[in-house]
Amino acid sequence: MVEYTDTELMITRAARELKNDDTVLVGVGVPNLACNYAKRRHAPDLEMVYESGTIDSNPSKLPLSIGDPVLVTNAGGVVPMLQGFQHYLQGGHIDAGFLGGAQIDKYGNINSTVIGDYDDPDVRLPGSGGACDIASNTDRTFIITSHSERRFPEEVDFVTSPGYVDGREGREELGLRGGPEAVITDKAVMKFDEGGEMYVETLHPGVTREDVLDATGWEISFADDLGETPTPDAEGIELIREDLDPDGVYTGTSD
Amino acid sequence: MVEYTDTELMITRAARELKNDDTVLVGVGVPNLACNYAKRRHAPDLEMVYESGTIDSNPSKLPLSIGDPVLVTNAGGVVPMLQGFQHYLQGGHIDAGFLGGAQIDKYGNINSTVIGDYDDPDVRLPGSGGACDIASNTDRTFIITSHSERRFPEEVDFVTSPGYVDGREGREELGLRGGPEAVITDKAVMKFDEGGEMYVETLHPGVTREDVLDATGWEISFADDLGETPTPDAEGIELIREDLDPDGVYTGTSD
Amino acid sequence: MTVVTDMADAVSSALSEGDMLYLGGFTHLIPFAAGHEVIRQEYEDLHIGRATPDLIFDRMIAAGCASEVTFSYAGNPGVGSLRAFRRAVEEGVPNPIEIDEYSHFGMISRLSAGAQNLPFVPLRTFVGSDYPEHNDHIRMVENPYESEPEEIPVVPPLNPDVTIIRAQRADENGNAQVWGITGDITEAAFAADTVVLAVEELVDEDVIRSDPNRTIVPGSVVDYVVEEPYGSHPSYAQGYYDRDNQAYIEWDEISQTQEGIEEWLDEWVYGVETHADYLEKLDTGQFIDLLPKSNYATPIDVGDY
Amino acid sequence: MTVVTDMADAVSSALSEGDMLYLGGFTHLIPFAAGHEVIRQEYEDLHIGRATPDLIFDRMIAAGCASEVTFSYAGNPGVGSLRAFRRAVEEGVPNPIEIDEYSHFGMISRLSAGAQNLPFVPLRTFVGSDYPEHNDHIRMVENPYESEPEEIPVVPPLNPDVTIIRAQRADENGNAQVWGITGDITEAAFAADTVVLAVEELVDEDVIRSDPNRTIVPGSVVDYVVEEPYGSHPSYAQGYYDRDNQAYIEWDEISQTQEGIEEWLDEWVYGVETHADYLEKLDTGQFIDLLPKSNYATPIDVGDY
Repeated sequence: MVEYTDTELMITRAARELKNDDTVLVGVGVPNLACNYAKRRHAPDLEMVYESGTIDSNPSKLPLSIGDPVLVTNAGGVVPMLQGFQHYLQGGHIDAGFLGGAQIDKYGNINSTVIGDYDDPDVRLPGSGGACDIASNTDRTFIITSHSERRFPEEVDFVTSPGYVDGREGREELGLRGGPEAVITDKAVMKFDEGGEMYVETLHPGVTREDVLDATGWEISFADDLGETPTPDAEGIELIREDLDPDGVYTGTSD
Repeated sequence: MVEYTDTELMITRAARELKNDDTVLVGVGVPNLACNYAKRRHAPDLEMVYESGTIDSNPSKLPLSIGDPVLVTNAGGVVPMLQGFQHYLQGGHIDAGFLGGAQIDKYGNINSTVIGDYDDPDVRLPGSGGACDIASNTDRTFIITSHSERRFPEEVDFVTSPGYVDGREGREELGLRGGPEAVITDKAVMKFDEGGEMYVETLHPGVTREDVLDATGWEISFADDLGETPTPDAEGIELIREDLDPDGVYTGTSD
Repeated sequence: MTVVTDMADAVSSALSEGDMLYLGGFTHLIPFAAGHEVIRQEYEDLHIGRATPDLIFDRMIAAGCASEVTFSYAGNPGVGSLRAFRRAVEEGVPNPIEIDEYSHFGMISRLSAGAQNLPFVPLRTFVGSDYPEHNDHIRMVENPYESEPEEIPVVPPLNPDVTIIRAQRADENGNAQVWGITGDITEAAFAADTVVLAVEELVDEDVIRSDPNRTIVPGSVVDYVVEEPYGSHPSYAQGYYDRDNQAYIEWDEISQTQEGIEEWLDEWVYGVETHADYLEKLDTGQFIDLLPKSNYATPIDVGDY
Repeated sequence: MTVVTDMADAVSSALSEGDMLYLGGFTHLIPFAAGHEVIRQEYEDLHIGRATPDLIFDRMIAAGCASEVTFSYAGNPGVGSLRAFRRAVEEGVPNPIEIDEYSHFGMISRLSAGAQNLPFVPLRTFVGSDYPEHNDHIRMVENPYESEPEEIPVVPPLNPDVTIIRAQRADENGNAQVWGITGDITEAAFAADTVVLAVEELVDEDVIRSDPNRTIVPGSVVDYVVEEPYGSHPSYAQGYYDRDNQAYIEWDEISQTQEGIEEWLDEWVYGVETHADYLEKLDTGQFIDLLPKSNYATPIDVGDY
């Protein structure tokens, strides 16, 4: 039995969602690790695009931000910001994208703008960045986050990035491309049903239904064939610890 | 008395319209000669932009087309076609532009599209290229052409490039920038009055009012202080013949 | 996936009868060899598009490849008329063609709308001209702000079935680098379903990755890559060879009649199997005359991070 | 006419109280030295804009320079919150600020509309989000074609009174060349009334003209040129120096309180006269650590025509 942290499990599980011929819009932190992990393991041709306009980046070390110079050196291309959003994202060339947020609701709508009232906020968050744009124009989006009731309210305070809005039909009627594909937390992996509502597909080893229900702001349902999330292998753990994040910047703690 | 051809007179007269701090959108042929002439004589800082996207070109020899490699080598910049039109032209950074055409009417509207009916043409011309865009977005446009009744009808068969449309007010109401500033032919120099109608400002040496009236499709009026067009000096002729167009590609014949 | 192949295979694999075919490259890197290959494969019902049709469309039209032409300037640049284009429009010779025309700005805006998946893009041109009257693609949209103008022209996307572009160099994945006039190449590639890229030189991936800002088309939108030196002749490739102006001037003579063009095509297109054979027929002296002296860009340091 | 000067003169000449000031550079070439100069000159009522406010806006806000902020991502990249920005929005400390926010795509689209003199540009974002409800600048326009969607969001132009940008190199006329992430620099420059350009190196005009495709801002839109090496520290200049990540992490600590920031400003901004003095205060070791190994781009031949 290989030992792993929650974050390492989230990285390896998220990496499985990426296919060899995907073009992925990478975020920093855990998504970045997941993408680089996938590229080293099963998806060598994975094309990593960053919202700063670097195309097919091959970072020699872990970038701290989405605009680090290491994403430029040895990249396939670099385009102006406008072209990145217009041609790559809006043009439909991004297969997969990662999103984070302070709140996610049951339709996968994400809030990274504000806790409380927009005009008189309790907590002012950074805002969209490219998130709203990615959520609106990517075939498959993935959310990686820790799992708590605060993070999974029934309704978010502000929709920064639309998920299925009020259901798959709602999203489709609005003319938005794709939609959320999976939510990967430190407790479980969630997918979205035909109506666009989140359900639990697998539980991580040692996590119970009750743990998830307690940490979710609505009565989330579970797959009929509820399974267990596959865990990292020894080779994967070594790759993360020795190579991708040797300083433990992102994997040093489990949140 | 220096001898000169009609074309040489047109080049030197057109060059006078260009100021040292102008950014000019250059056409090929005679306009190109006029711009290069101005740059060598009185406007060393003249910035020459070509619709192919070359910015501040410094051609070492006469380009045959608006997209020759000589316009790139030693240029200040080269931008994609879209950016040239969006940022430079539509963005309002072009002070002066040159236009040609098969027909020009009394409001300076130009036809370079078709003689006869659009759907069943007598003569199909090349079309707009950048002409309609230049005519719509430049502070001052100049027309250089030979002078004949066929070229100066009261109404053009097709408006490719709007001049004052049906008068200065008409143009302004349409929200078009600037407008035609001068028409320079092998007989005279025409400007536009307060209403936006063309009138003769100067006659070339040896040309009479009747010559111009005979070669114009409407009763064109003449300036109260109708003058004579200034002619090239010896230095100017030498510059054209020795340096700018040594093979006489454009200046070899007078039309 | 990007496939490295030859032009005959790229054209026959990518292009179907009835397709809209766009040839990119504004006055630079015009895909002449590709156009000749389309003629050789005897397509008869293509909707062909280029901002500047140039000699290559004159040849394709005279060869009977085209039923419709989308364009913005149909002239022989610096020389005069495109005579075959005119004969087709004026007299229906060798067959009638429909035309769909714009200003240059209108044309590149259509490609841009296509490249970025927008239903339309606004632009300040066409107002006061006769274009909107003759082209239903040009429409007006109201400005929802309290600013001028109250309404503005828009054009819809142009999405070619196939775009053929050229570049100075690319790697085997189709990451393409161009210097000099870049024109409409990026938009034409992103707007198309299928992209054929022909290059002067196929280079190692390291060459491309040493200067990522130079990449104007990413391999992820390229389907076929063809290495074809001098494939733009008589157009040019900045730093590789000059425009063959003599060929443009001679075309004015050759194209005086449909028969004249047919004879030329028999010798230079139908009479050769590949672009390499076409080059064989040129005089060595032409290659030498067209070669520019070298003039390197000042290097930049991207840094090893 | 472009004037070569120092940053103190450029800022005081270009910027008036009440102006909209945009600092260009998306995560790269952030104009830190310019922002510090704005603080030193004690502006109090600026509308400041950046896609990524970054540490420089946190400092300007804490210094009381700003009454309004237009932005799309207000975070300490890779670290966390912008604490001074949050204090201003949440508590009105040191003064309340208005905010005008977009997604990145919305932000760059506003600059693009400004750069190209359009009343609006359409884009496929904001639908299904709560932005339109809180930002009256985001409106809808009907699609005049028989295509999807029936209506589409648009944003209006953003035209800063003053834009400050940085580049790796420029000539004395202000022709600026950038490699690595070019971001919003071109649009921010074209959209503005007045442009201040700061560069790592002022170079001979021949250097620029040897590689015209590399020019992303032409001198004709630049009003002031300032040579200011390391002027982006703690941000970076590709090929010149790396991002000083330690400084970003330390800011998280320094900015815990308004007082903490004020102390920092006293030492590093008010306490020095110029950016050169600021650099003097850094450890030599930092410069060495941030220096990348060289890694030159493969040369290109533009050709001598």
